[in-house]
Amino acid sequence: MIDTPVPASFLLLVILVLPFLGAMIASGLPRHARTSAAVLSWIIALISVGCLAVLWPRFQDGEVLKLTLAWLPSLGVNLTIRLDGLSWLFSALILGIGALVVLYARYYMSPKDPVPRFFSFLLAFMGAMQGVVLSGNLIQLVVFWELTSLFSFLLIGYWHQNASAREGARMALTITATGGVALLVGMILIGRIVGSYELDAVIAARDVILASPLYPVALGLILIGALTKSAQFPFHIWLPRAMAAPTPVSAYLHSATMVKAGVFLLMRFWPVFGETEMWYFVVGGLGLTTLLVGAWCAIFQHDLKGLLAYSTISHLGLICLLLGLGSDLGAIAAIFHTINHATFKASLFMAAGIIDHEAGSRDMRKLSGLIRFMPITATLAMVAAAAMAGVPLLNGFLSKEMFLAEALASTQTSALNQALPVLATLASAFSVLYSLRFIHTTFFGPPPTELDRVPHEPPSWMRRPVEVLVALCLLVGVFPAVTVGPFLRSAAVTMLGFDLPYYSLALWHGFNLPLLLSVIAMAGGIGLYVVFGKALNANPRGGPWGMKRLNGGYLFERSQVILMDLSQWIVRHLGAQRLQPQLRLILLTALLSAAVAAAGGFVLTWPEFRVPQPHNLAFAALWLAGGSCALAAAWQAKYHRLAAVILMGGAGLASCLTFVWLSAPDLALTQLVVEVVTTVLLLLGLRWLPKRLAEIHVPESEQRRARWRRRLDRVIAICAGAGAALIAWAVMVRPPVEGVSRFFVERAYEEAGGRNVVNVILVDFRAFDTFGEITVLGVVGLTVLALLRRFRPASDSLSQPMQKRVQDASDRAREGRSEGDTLSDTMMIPGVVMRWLFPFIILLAVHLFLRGHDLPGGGFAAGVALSIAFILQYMSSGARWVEERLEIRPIIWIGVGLLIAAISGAVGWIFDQPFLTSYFQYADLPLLGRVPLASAVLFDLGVVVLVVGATVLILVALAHQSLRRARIEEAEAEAEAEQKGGAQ
Amino acid sequence: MTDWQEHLIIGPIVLPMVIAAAMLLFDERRRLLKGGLSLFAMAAILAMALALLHESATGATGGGDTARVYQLGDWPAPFGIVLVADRLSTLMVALTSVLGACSMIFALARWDRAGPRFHALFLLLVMGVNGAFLTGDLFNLFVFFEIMLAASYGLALHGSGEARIRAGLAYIAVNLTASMLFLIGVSLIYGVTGTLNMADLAVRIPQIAEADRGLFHVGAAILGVAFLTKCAMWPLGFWLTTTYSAASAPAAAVFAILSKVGAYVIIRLSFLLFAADSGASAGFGQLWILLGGLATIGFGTAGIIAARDLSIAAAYAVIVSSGTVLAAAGTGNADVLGGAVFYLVGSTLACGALFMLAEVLNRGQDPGARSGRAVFEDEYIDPFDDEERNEPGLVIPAAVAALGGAFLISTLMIAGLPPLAGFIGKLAMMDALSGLAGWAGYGVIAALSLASLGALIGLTRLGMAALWARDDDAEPAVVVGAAEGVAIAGLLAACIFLAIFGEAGFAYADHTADWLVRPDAYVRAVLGGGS
Amino acid sequence: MTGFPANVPAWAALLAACLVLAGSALTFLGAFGLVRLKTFYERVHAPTLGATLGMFLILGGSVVYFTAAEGQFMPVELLVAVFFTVTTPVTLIILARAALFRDRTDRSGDGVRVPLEGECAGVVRTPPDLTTDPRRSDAPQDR
Amino acid sequence: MIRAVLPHPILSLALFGASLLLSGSVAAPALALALLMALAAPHIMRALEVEPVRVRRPLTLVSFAMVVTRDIIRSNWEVALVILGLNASRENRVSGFVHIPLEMRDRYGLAVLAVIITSTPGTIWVEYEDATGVLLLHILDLQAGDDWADRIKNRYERRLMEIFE
Amino acid sequence: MTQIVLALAIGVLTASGVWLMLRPRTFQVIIGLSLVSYAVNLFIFSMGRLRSGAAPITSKGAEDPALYADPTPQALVLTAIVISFALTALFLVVLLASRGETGSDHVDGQEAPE
Amino acid sequence: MSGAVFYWALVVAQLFLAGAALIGVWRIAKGPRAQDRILGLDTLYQAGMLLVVAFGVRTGSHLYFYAAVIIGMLGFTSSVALAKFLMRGEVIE
Ligand code: NA
Ligand code: NA
Repeated sequence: MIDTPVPASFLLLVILVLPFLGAMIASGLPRHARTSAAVLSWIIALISVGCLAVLWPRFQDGEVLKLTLAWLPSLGVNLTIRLDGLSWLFSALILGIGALVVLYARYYMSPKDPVPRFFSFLLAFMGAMQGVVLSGNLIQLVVFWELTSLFSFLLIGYWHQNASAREGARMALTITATGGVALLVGMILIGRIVGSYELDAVIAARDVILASPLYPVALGLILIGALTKSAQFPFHIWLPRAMAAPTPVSAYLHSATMVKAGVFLLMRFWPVFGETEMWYFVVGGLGLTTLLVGAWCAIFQHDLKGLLAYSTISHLGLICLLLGLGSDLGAIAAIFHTINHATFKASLFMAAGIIDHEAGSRDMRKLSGLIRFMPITATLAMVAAAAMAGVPLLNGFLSKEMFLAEALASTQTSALNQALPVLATLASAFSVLYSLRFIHTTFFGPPPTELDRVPHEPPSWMRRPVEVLVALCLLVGVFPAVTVGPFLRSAAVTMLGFDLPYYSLALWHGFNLPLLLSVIAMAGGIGLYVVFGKALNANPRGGPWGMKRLNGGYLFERSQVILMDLSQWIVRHLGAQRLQPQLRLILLTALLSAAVAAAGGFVLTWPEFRVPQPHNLAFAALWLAGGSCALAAAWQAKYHRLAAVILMGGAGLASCLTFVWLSAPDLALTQLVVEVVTTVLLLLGLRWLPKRLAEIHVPESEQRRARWRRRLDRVIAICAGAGAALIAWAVMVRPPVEGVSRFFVERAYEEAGGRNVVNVILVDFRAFDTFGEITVLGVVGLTVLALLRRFRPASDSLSQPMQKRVQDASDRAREGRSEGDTLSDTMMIPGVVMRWLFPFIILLAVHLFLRGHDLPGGGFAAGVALSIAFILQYMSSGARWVEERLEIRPIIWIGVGLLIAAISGAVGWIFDQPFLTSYFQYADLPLLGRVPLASAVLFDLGVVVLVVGATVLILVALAHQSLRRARIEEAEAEAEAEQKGGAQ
Repeated sequence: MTDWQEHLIIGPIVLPMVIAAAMLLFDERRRLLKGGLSLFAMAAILAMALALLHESATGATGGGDTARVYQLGDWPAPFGIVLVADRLSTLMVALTSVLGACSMIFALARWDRAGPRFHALFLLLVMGVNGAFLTGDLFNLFVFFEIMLAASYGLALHGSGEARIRAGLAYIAVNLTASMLFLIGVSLIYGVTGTLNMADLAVRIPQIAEADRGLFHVGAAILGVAFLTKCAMWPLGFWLTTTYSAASAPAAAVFAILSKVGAYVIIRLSFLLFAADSGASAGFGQLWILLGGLATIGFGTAGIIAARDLSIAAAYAVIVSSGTVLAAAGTGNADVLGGAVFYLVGSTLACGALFMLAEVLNRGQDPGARSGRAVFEDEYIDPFDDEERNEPGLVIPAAVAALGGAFLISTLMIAGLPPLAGFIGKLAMMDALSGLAGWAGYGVIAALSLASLGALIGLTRLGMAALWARDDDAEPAVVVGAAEGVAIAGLLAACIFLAIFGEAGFAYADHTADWLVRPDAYVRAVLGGGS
Repeated sequence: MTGFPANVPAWAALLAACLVLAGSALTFLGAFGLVRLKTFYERVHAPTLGATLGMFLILGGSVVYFTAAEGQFMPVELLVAVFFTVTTPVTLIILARAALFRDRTDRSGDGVRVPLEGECAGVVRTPPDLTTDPRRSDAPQDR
Repeated sequence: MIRAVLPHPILSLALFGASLLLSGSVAAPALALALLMALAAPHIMRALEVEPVRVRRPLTLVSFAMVVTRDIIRSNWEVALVILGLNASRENRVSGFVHIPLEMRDRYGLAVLAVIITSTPGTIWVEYEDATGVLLLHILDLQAGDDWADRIKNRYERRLMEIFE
Repeated sequence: MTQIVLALAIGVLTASGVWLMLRPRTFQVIIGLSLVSYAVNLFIFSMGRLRSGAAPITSKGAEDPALYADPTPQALVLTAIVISFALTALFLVVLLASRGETGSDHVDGQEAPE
Repeated sequence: MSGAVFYWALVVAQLFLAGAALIGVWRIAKGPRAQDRILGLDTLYQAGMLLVVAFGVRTGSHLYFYAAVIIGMLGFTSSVALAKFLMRGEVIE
């Protein structure tokens, strides 16, 4: 191995990158630019071939060219373009056949198709293939490997308006991508064993790999990758379905290139695994099975492309079998057959495509006697088919001879080996049979009757690629050593090293056993066709005899359906759509995880018993009341919503008093005002909830289930309660820990200028929490507003409340009263009181706010108190009345509040201090004396403003719904009246 | 280091808040102004985030071996609240800004008109997310979680409609429950340790009296359940699918980051608090996170396969992504974590893009939706009821092809298939996992592989249904607004960028993981008194 | 915690304690009326004991105690007294009116014959035997 | 002029006192705040279009307050007895509604009356019709011979009318 | 004694609240959430241990932390109160909207299927 | 001695007030009609406020007094809202 000189690196880069570049350019071409896309692709393929040819002289001596571009060096993953004999050969196949396919496709594709896209995909695929064979890094190989799957998916699905194309594409992608993922894991394991993903290192580390316990797994995964790609049994099923692709794609991907990627991979790893037992049994065994199954199935196809597809499967099986044998000569034969298969199969596909194109059908039952209409094509096809059948003077014959020789050579060890010659001959006979059938039914016999048009020869340029390929078949078949010898040798050297075993590339090896088997196979094939030909052509049910159950498409669909059903089952039964089970699960998980955590070291410390102090009895009595409220609320909430609201308020009051009792005056104040607002809020909401209707009918079975659920919920509730109580108790009876609070208490007055430590924490030490908290409030205000703008009440809450309607009606009915009098009479006295309270509540709020820093109070309590003052006005006088007099724009309040808080926080920046740094000072003011001035108070002011805005917004927005309803009703009534008026 | 750089860290939190607050002073008619302000805000946040990211990758904080600490109110940790910009948090902030900026651009095409105060809610959501990533204080984390959730409630319900409200109700109920658990957990931890600062906690945990450790663990477990609910671990995360798939596209897209906040906290806390040297608490809960992560991957994958709709599949993709990160974190291995961090970034962007694509494609399937009005037929009031507006500029030519490409990229990202960033992340994780002893490594590898396949199968099916014609020659008709195209392209460009500069990105992620498993440096940075 | 600080004179402390105790007892008695009295219209009178004299006594105790303790007459309790006195009737007035309305629309109501709208018949008496039917559960229009 | 600065002088006075009480101090800052509030807060009442209270006979107010206090204390005693079942008419105690036509129309006067009646144990203001001026009371213990209309009108309404009208 | 009473209070509030949260009617859920948030507030508060008559309001020169109840949990509770109030309001509005849109006050917007 | 009398008097007073609160709760839970429940709540608030005052006297601290002020001034809001809801079916019209 030598460092690659610059020009060579450049060429390497070109052959990898150019196709992708072309793909990008092609994708940008206009939809109907058929010719320019083809020319572009053609140029790209030719340039690449040229580069490859320039590099050829270097590989005669087994040289390896490498160009490493760093991609993910820390993962050991690089872009290593590595060109050796084997990859040169494959690359040549890819580019060469690619060039021919491009030419062919130019004529094959309809002008109606978006052809540039086709060429774009084709070029991208070509690049991906190049990437696979040029990979010097295992992960890089996987990357391009998956890209080939991807682009083949796009190519198969090119005519996505056909269901078969869609399904074929999906199947191919599913199977080959699955293989790709397996391959990735396999490569990662190899990389783990070897310590490197570089191909050279891996091949050099053969012994290390084989000694590793991971090796069977790694090999298995890699083989899954290889075997899926090269359509080996039982993964072969995707290939026939992929025939829905345009024929150039089939010719290219499904005969010459993509399926050969699997073969290539096997060859790549052959030096490492080639002689292991597992390799032998898996690759050899599956290869043999595929060889036979593919051939057997091919016999029964009526679709030309189907026949070719199964034949391809069979030939790939043959190549795998050769590789699986583990012998050097087998490997050489495999390489040789790879080349040969590519040439004859590509030409056959193209021929089939021509027939399809010009005769309008690929169904062998409809086709007949085409030799009269397209003699040149027929000739070409016949030659290629003969090569496929292994007729002498054609390339297929040579590699088949090598195969038969290998089959005979390894008959010593196992039963498989002993059966090998027989099975090999049988498979050869089958291949003769289907080749013969292909030719005979298509080109011979009476002229076709069931075709829509008269077949004719294609445009000559469309035939050109076929001609080239068929010529190659002939040339190789006649002059193997001259034409293919050097390439084969350099590839074999890559796999086997320089001490190659003797092999002869000659047309004639004398009379020997392989030749005899060959003759038997030939005779057998012809004989079988003579005997069964009619039955095969007629076979009304289609499909291979005895393999009905192995219908690939059916199996795949089944597997997809099963996968779908399984997934749906999982989603349905291991998931939950409804809220209650979700909450149940969360609570259960929390309980269980807490229990598990506790089990690992939860120590209950029992405090020493102390006689309860008498005054605590009152506390106990208080909670007797509070607890009863909670339980009663739980009891009543379903049918007596109002009672539940009241009871909830009771429990809240008990919490407030607890805060008083246990040294938390700020909490008591805040909770109290919040309690009030919450009650009003819930009542505003209650307006829009239905009166409890008659019992919802619940069937018996559901009732039983519901009973069980209730039981479970009761258990969860009790466990949650018990757990919370236990934990709280366990902490409360422990001595306090020395935490951060000491700092707060010690510094509150000296450094933050406030005596109320809780408030100082809120507006200074941890002001950022408060900053966030008011934002939450603001956000909720906005959300509520947004929701209520679109609020659509339920139909049964649409109308005015019963009370209103009855009272208004009675007002209307009674002499001397007008609508609304009941309301105004009722609210007259309360209104006076509530209005006069307004300034006093403002006063209270101002005090709460100002004293907050030193005494219980603070911005939040002040803000809520202030909003209660507004709410009282709304309650006593109605929304319209208030809003005619006070301009309340809560959203602005929210914005201003947030801005004040932010600005007070940003003051710190001026002094290059962090956000929310506060300043305080005792200022001597005239008349007032020493007054503490803390900038945190400004922050608290922001809190007040925001809280007022958000609270009022939430409550008023809800309250306005009634007004809006009333307005809508008025409008509707008006419209109705108008309509009536119009009608009369 | 200049002065303004000192304060840079607070920018991603305060700036969106201030601009959102300023927006409230203008009414909804000042649409252009608000759109412009939003764009400006997102651009500025992005710039700040990138500056922070650059700094933690290279610059002033010593090549990322320490963190920038910002003591709010100038009170020292652990007493005051600190913001900590370390490798992980800055990365997450940068991710948020990219995703947020693209979602905002997407919304500008039309969604910002589907309900009031969209821009303010959106910016406040960004504020909450950034705060949650940057804070170094457990209770402050709660506060930012709440900001984020409160805004997300608003955005989830943005545009109204029955499906959204139904899903929103469950979403709120579940998250309120989780928030209660959060509070219980945090306060219990405070009750046992006396501190709320994360770094200080890390110092105190080894010293917890053995008699108290059980209580501490109970607190940690409850807290963990809260976070795991928010990052949608199975069986706690069923809310996610309904909510995200029902949400309007830009909201859902930006929500892709929300569940990651939970995952972020799990990573942050489990590596900070339960590191190897945290005494009897070392490795606490790790096994459960691992198992939960695996279950989540499995469930999410099944969900993608079973999904009937692209946006549902995208939601399940978010779940899979969460599960993957959790499982990786559950292994406790730095290399796996490095891969997971990289994966997290890519998959979040891709999920965001998928939500946008889902909306565009669903719209395309509905012939009546071309004008963009039929989407809201069920509305009480047409959200776009104001003056007729012209689609801004051009309709992208060959929209279907472009969307197909975009869809392909998203699929590859989410499935973690080559050659994009999703693959790099998975590769890095698998590479590291293959070196782990025990079943965990192979278990996670298997799960990741199956998840890839499941995502591929599921998304391919849905993508084919949406993008490939059905039995007639007509291509499916899709209209993409310019802003929408730009947004999707932006996200996907970021994905491609991540793949091309994978090494730099991965190196960053890997160093981040190394930094995370050495919590002493973090502790020193925070308690040692700033940078 | 079982006494009062030394700076408070004993007489003040004891006076305060007595006032508070008396007020509490009266308040309890008022609440007890909720148990003893049979109809809503009777019960609605009961809490006024606590709202008036009970409250005055307790607040008075507080004034006495804190004036003695702080050496300064600053009866902030006065504020509570005033506001509570003013606000309690507001609730009761609306509540009684609401009850009246409900009993008018749903005659079976509380078993009390309530004067109808516009009916101005001087005195409407409710003899004690016409009290609540204990079997009657919550009215249907309760939410 | 005074109107403009002090639209509600009584309110201002009350606010001043209340503010001092809330401050718990008569130091300069507390006085300043009280003054500020007393001057500023009443303006909101202007916005609410509230008529100022005018008390014509402050002395009557004082005597009236004493009457009310006495009534309340007495009623407390009576109602306590009723609750304990110790009242004179315990066997055939009758409660019921009483209609009383009122002449007073002043809002503030009526409000004070309502508060007094309701605060007095044993009586409650139930319904008042502004159009007719008829008040409906509920009385806990309707003893024979008691003329409630007379009691309300003479003891309270008359004096209130003197004060407010 | 105080500890036991408060622990039981927390337990009863939690149990009642949790029970209601698991009920199918939206209104039950909102009451349940409120009860649980009371419980949580008390729980947070209790984490600072219990002190009576020791409000953390310092007077000059007496800044010994041992004299005062732990102020930190109190500050946390204040924040929690505000946030839970806000979210209760939000939940209420959403449940109203849900009832309006779906016509049902079931938490799932429709009765359980059979 | 006088200390003990003071203490016990206030303990008993608090028990009275707690008892009043308990009765209020009983009335809330029992009903039978909504107006009774609201009355119960009113009683409960009243007892709560007085309990705060009594607690202040017992502990000699005026710090909690604002709680009483707030109940006194604002506590009626919720019961007024409830009562208005009964009367009109709507709190704010
Ligand atoms: Na969606
Ligand atoms: Na009364």
